[in-house]
Amino acid sequence: MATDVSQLVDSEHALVSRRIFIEPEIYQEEQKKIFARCWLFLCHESQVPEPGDFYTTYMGEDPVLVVRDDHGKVNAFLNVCRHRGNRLCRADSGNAASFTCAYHGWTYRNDGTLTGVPHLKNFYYDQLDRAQWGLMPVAQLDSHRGLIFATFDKGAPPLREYLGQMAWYLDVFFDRREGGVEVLATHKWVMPCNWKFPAENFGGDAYHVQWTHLSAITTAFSSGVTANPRSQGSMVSPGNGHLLICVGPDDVGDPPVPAIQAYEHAIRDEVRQRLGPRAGLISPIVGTVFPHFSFLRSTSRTFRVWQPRGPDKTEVWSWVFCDKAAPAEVKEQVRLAAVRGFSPSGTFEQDDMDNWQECTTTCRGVVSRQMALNYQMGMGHDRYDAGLGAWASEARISENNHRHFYRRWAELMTAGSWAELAPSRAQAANAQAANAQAAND
Amino acid sequence: MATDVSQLVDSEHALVSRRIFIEPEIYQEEQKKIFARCWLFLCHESQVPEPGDFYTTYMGEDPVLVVRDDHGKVNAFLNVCRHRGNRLCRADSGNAASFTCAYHGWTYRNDGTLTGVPHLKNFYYDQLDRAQWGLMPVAQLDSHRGLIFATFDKGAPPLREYLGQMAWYLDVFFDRREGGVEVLATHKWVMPCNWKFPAENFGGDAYHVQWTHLSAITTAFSSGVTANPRSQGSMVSPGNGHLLICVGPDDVGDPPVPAIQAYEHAIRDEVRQRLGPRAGLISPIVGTVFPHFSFLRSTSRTFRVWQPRGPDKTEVWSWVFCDKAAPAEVKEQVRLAAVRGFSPSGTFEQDDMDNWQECTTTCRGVVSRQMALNYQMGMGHDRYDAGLGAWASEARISENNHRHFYRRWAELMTAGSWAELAPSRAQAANAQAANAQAAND
Amino acid sequence: MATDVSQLVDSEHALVSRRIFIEPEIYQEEQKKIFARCWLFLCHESQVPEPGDFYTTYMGEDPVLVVRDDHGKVNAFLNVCRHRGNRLCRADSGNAASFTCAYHGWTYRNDGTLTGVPHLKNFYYDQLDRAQWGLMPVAQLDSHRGLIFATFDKGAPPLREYLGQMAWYLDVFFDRREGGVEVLATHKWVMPCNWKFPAENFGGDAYHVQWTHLSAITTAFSSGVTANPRSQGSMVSPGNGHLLICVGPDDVGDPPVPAIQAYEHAIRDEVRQRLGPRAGLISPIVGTVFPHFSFLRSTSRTFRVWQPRGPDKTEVWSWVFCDKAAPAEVKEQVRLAAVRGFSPSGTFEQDDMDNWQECTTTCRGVVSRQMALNYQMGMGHDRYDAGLGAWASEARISENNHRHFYRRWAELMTAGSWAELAPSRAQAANAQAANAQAAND
Amino acid sequence: MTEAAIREIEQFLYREARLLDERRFREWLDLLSDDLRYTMVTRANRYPPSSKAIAVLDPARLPDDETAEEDALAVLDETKPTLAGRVARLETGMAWAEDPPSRTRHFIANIELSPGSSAAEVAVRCNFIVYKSRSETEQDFYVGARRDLLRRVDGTWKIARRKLVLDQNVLLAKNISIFF
Amino acid sequence: MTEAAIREIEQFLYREARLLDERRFREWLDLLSDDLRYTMVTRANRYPPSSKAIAVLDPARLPDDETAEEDALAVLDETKPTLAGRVARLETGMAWAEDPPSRTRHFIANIELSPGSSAAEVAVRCNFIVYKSRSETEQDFYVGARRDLLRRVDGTWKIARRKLVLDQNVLLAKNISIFF
Amino acid sequence: MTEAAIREIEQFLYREARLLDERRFREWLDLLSDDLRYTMVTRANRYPPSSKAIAVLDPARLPDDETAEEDALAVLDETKPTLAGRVARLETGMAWAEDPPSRTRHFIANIELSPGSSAAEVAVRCNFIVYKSRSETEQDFYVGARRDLLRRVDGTWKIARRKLVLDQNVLLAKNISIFF
Ligand code: FES
Ligand code: FES
Ligand code: FES
Ligand SMILES: [Fe+3]
Ligand SMILES: [Fe+3]
Ligand SMILES: [Fe+3]
Repeated sequence: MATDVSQLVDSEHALVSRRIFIEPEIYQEEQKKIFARCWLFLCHESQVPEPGDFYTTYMGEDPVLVVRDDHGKVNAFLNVCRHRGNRLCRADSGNAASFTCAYHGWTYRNDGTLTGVPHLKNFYYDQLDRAQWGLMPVAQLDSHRGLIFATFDKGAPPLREYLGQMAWYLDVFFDRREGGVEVLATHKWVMPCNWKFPAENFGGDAYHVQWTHLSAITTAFSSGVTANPRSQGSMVSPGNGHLLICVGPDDVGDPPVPAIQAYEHAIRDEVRQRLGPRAGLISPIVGTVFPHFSFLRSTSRTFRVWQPRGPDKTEVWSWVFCDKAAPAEVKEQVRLAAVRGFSPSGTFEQDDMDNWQECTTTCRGVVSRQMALNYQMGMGHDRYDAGLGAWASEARISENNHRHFYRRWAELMTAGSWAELAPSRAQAANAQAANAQAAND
Repeated sequence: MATDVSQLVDSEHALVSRRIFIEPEIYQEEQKKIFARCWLFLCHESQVPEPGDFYTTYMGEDPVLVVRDDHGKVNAFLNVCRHRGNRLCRADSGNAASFTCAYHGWTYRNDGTLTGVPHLKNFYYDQLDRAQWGLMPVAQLDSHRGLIFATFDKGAPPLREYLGQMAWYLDVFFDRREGGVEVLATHKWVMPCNWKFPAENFGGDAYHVQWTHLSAITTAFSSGVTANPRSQGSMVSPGNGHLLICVGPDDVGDPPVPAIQAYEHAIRDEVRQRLGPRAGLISPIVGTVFPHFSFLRSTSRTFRVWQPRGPDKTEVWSWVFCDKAAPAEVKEQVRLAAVRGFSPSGTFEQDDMDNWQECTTTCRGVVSRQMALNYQMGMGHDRYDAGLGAWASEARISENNHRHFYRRWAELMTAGSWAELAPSRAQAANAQAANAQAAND
Repeated sequence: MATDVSQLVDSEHALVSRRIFIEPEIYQEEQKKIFARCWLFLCHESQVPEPGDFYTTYMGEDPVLVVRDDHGKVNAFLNVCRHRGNRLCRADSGNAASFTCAYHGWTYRNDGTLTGVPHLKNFYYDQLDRAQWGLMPVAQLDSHRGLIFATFDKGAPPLREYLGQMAWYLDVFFDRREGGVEVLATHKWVMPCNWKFPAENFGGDAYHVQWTHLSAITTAFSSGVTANPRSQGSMVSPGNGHLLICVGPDDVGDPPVPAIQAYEHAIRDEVRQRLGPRAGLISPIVGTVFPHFSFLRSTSRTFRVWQPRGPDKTEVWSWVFCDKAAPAEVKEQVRLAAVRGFSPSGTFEQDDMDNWQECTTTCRGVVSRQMALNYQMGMGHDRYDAGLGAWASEARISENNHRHFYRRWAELMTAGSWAELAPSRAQAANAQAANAQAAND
Repeated sequence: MTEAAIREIEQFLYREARLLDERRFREWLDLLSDDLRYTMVTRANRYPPSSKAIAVLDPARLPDDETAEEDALAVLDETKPTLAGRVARLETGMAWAEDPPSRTRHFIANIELSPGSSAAEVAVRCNFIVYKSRSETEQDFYVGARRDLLRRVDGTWKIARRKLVLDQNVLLAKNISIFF
Repeated sequence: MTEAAIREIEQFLYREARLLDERRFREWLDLLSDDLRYTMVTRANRYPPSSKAIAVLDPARLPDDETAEEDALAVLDETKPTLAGRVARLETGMAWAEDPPSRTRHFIANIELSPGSSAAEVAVRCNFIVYKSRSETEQDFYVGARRDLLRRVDGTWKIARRKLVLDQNVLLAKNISIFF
Repeated sequence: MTEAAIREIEQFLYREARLLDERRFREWLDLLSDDLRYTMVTRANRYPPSSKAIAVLDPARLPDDETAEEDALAVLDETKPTLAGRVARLETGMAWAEDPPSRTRHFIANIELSPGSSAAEVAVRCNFIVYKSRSETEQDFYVGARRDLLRRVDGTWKIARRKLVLDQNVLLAKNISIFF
């Protein structure tokens, strides 16, 4: 690619070129440098609980088959037959001992092994080494609190290292009660926008709530916690591009549904206990694991992947989740709050989508495209907070998370490999230590 | 861009490469070298007559908001919020004191000033200089006879210089009576063709009328003046790529509607008087201001912009106009003549669109694309006419205007800036003087 | 093009990069190096039997008009007006003495001569040399057994040399009885796949029949000869990228319709006699003339062109054919067998299309795209067979034809001209002689 | 309105639609009353008065409603004679946008009747989808609502007023070369 | 035809359409008469005789009309047994173009009746839109007209002839794996 | 059901559709019964039990049928109060996805009636196409089937249950900001 990506993100002035939201060459480069490299969310373990259970999804634009084998191990493979590249499995989910390709009938066991090749003996003369032609597995697969992630890059750091301090913040959403969470519903739809707009929005845009969503707040679809001037909180970046919007530990961001609020009240102490002292400092309510896995706890409870489909097209794959230990009535209310708040018909979500679309389409103009976007809110007013294990804004609303996101994006887009990134991660660690030191002083 | 544009227009042989009508790289280059540089038509003053009146349109693919401020001054801005690039105003037109962005609520006054930034104090720490983040204005804006034009290029010559001799020709359409014209109706639609085909057609293609439009002429939808072998006229190029189809001063090109023809007869002397002696030499009936603003007086009365939307897609934004001083009945007949003649349902226009589409789609073939188009009609048979202030064809039908159009196109596509173009404009002036001299001899 | 095509086809290991099925740059290069160069099928002589008969089709993405002139000679031209590039003829077929362009009325005789230019005298000053501006003919046109082919490349070898040993194999389909064949029906539709998947499939993929089409075979829509373990045959490559699937001379691959099978039985000896001794060795049932003309004799009788329309889009233009000498009842049954087996609704064809689509779309992923496709079946188990005049697989099912196809594809994509290809053709001839020698030893 | 009336009008409108799809334009013209007005309008994007996207400066500048500006958005505004002229044009063999002809299919749905201003008249609302296919691969859907005024003349229905609302702002089809 | 007849046929056709959308193909086959012929044709682009785009050389070479060449453009030409074969194929679990199955929705509109050749028969015209959705994001609209001959047999209607005209030249869907 | 019943229901549904297209949302709310449940589901891609594409490992893991998982695929699951809340939200002037408003057109087709569980109720099936146009060039088609339960209350019909099946897997529209 001729484009010099390093010029597109001006961290010093918190300006980002609009070219990265529209130009096809940059999008293609993102596929290689971001999506073929980072740990990407696949699905939740509750979606493939039993041997043989499978779930099909995407990593970037690559189709992926997640399947639990006969021995209970979850694997993920390119959902592509090794012979002539046909899509192997065409169902959203199901249960299978094996998958047979519709074209020539090659059969793969649910652990990826190529078990059946018609006429292997008489037409292949037994010269095809089946061991070499099993399904192509992802390079690494791991899970955290039931969230299954994978990466195509053998050189990527382990998942725990990739998540770093983000791990605890995920626990707040996905492991606050024994048993973790389960998936209640699935929503998939197409948005005509660049994937980074929703990713940055969920990661740090508490600012838009007071205006974009004012109609939903005033008509009681949400408690609108971040729009409440009395609320506390901070924009929190635990590193590696991961982001969180947090409110104060005593702010209430739950959906305005009596059954849910009663439930939250009832489990409050148990949860605080389980999450440890940090839960007394901060309450994360929305966030993004870099690059495109976002999750939400206030108003509605969903996690989602912003599947990239071109510079100006994104598929949302969104799942509603709830504590497994919650009573059935609470689960139903959580499902309904999501359908009504954050889904294609969501009274919150629909207005977001309109904005993200227009942020994207206006980039088509060659003059508009030269206009840098402004990410300056709260510059110089964030610091590393050892208690939070993260950089955090002084104010409860800021764009410091956005700045972390695009800095990380630029690092990945310019680095030739994870090894090249390592020094910058080391630097980050040093900076972190230095800041931590300062914070302790 | 690797493409050497200078090879694509062969002025000597009047051949033009078909690549310029289909290749995406050339289209993108046009956006920068033509549309981000030239004076482009925005709207007519009668469309924003009062303070607060606004009109949204495009310059190339850039969305633009034209708005008259509280003090009555018309300004034009990128219709893009400076914060995260959201489209600011989503209505076609209306009246506003201020515009508030739907995303985070930044508010801009109708003079472009950023007046409202929620939480400027507590979250921006008053460190955002609002004066730096007002709406991005066009580089220059000016109007001629109520026609509002703008350019994104500070280096562009002033509008009057850009129009040059074209100014008088515009007067014939838009200022022939006291009060000028007003807009009666608006038509917008999508054509699957390259924008240059309609631009060249309105600028100089009198030749197609006798065949493309024969069906409409024989069924009395038009007087078909240019198809009338007894008519006079000339293809006229006043310079800078501007073009006009003209008939003789006594040829009648008005719509075949009694009320209109009676009106024209009644105002004839008044108009001649106002337009001066040149009106006794020539009668312009259709034309194009380079690059993509066209207007029409015969058969129907419309002016329009060929909004580029990709190499093979154009949006027509067409407006019906009439002398402001005309009686209501005439205005209504003028409106009807346009709906019936030049609109998406126009008995003339629909056949044009079919041809331009097929001129474009056949460029997809790699062999067809190598075939140069023929613009040779009347080569060597045009000259500079001092009385007309323009190059003019000897015959009433010729392709000399097309040749001026593509020569100008090639100049702009190869020049690095307006300053670089200056010499060639100077040369043109010299040539003009020389020709004028010759014409006077 | 920056892409080094020579790296994409690894003949030694029979691996093909998936990039050639999805990347736009490679597709554009194919248009120039394959489609603007090779002999391409236009139509069958029975489709333009009389003077004036015309048929419109495409060579690659170039629109082409095939027309028999007043003297009975078939010509082919770009279906593009030489003036401004309008599509000249917009009907699928018909009969015409001349064609008039809808834009300005230039008229071309059915031999391509530009006969009418309105106002040639008064506006062109008789300076347009009509002889230079007739329709642009193809570089070469020739026919074999009623099949009309053309090439845009003057440097291409003559059709007979291009077909080489393929000529006899075409005879088996199109000239097995006196009078040859005639076209009974036409089917056109859009497939969301790369054109090479159907081309390779018809050329050599006997392997898929036993699985892709098992549903149609078990429900009696076909005799499924290639899926029959008792059948004989071989994958046969007569050179230059042409390919055939053949069964044994006594295998029956006809549609399972009594009237057709009775007819086949009745003409069997006559056909053997006419086709000569090779018909006693082998029975070709499906094939592809490089690059994209395929034909089928078993199950249904159709020939078709895989019209390229982008890397992931192909139009199928398919025609049903039958021996001209066959009785009407047989013709009707042949037509019905094609509608029911190989057409957009074909019980065979619909499953193929689904597979080719998914083979193509999975290439979108940047990781999947790096995965080479496997064409290794029967490597080292094919040889030149002098009796067949072709390379042939030992086994009745193999992927040796695919390997020949992509080797040829790579040769053409890397060669600068046909002259550059000549040595490789010479080498092929030498190899052929050597192999023939070996075969005779 | 009675069942029978709805059914009668419905069948009249279906037959009318079929005449158009079968390109029997002269027979179609016979169904139009001599004083017909036949219009089609597109639709504007305007902020409603309630919108907080803008602060209105001069409320007097707000249009009363969308229909107040209908003439300014009409893409068809015809009489029986001008429609007859369009049919005549199609018959010349030189109406290139329809040569070869396009293929249309008219869908008339959600038919509702209300009384007209006289006993001989009936007002009919319906929704329409008109599919147009042309050349090799072009297709368009024209979608909207229609209000007709039908009048009984000499025992048969005639169309006295037809107003079509096309539910688009920028018309997505390249032209309107057909009838509705 | 009477009101009641139209309503009866309409309800029959709606139910039939629903059987297809619910993939109750065996029940659908029961609605077909044993002598059914069931065809679908696409449409050619031809210059009409009036066209000035060409000068015809040999008028004898002009097709009488588009329908004269129907067989040459048929994309479906079925009998009850071949339709039953298609259903059987779908039931094998190996009809890949329908595995997982597509989602269809049949719209039957503009129904008009005319008498058949016997008292037991009725000819029915309608227009159709069939929407097909498949896999994650594929969708197609099949649009056209249909002429049915219905026959009353033992007190129930059977479909004796169905002729579908699909208003496209190049079929824009990748296949026809469904019923109409 | 009788002719008259079908016609009555049909006209009720057409009028209801028109209220939506005319954005008369408050009048529309009046047509809903207080105990309304109103849902829309999308559709899953699943291998049927007959499929040979996979060998099932654990048959107990097969869903009974697609509808068994309806809640998990609902994109609308409303009551009268939540619908009223949505209408109130649209009235705030800050519902950006509908400001300026979109243009809708509802097509109600293939209406079939069956008795409800009481004499005052009737179950109604229909197919729908809802066309949505917005801003300059956006358009979407929402296509599917609908099952309503209508109840006669004080001489007028009220909608007591509405279940919409949208025939898509990945919803191709960017949102559902309208009513069905
Ligand atoms: S492509 Fe899968 S078996 Fe051949
Ligand atoms: S994008 Fe306009 S206020 Fe943020
Ligand atoms: S383009 Fe054909 S005559 Fe001008
Ligand atoms: Fe939001
Ligand atoms: Fe014209
Ligand atoms: Fe096949």
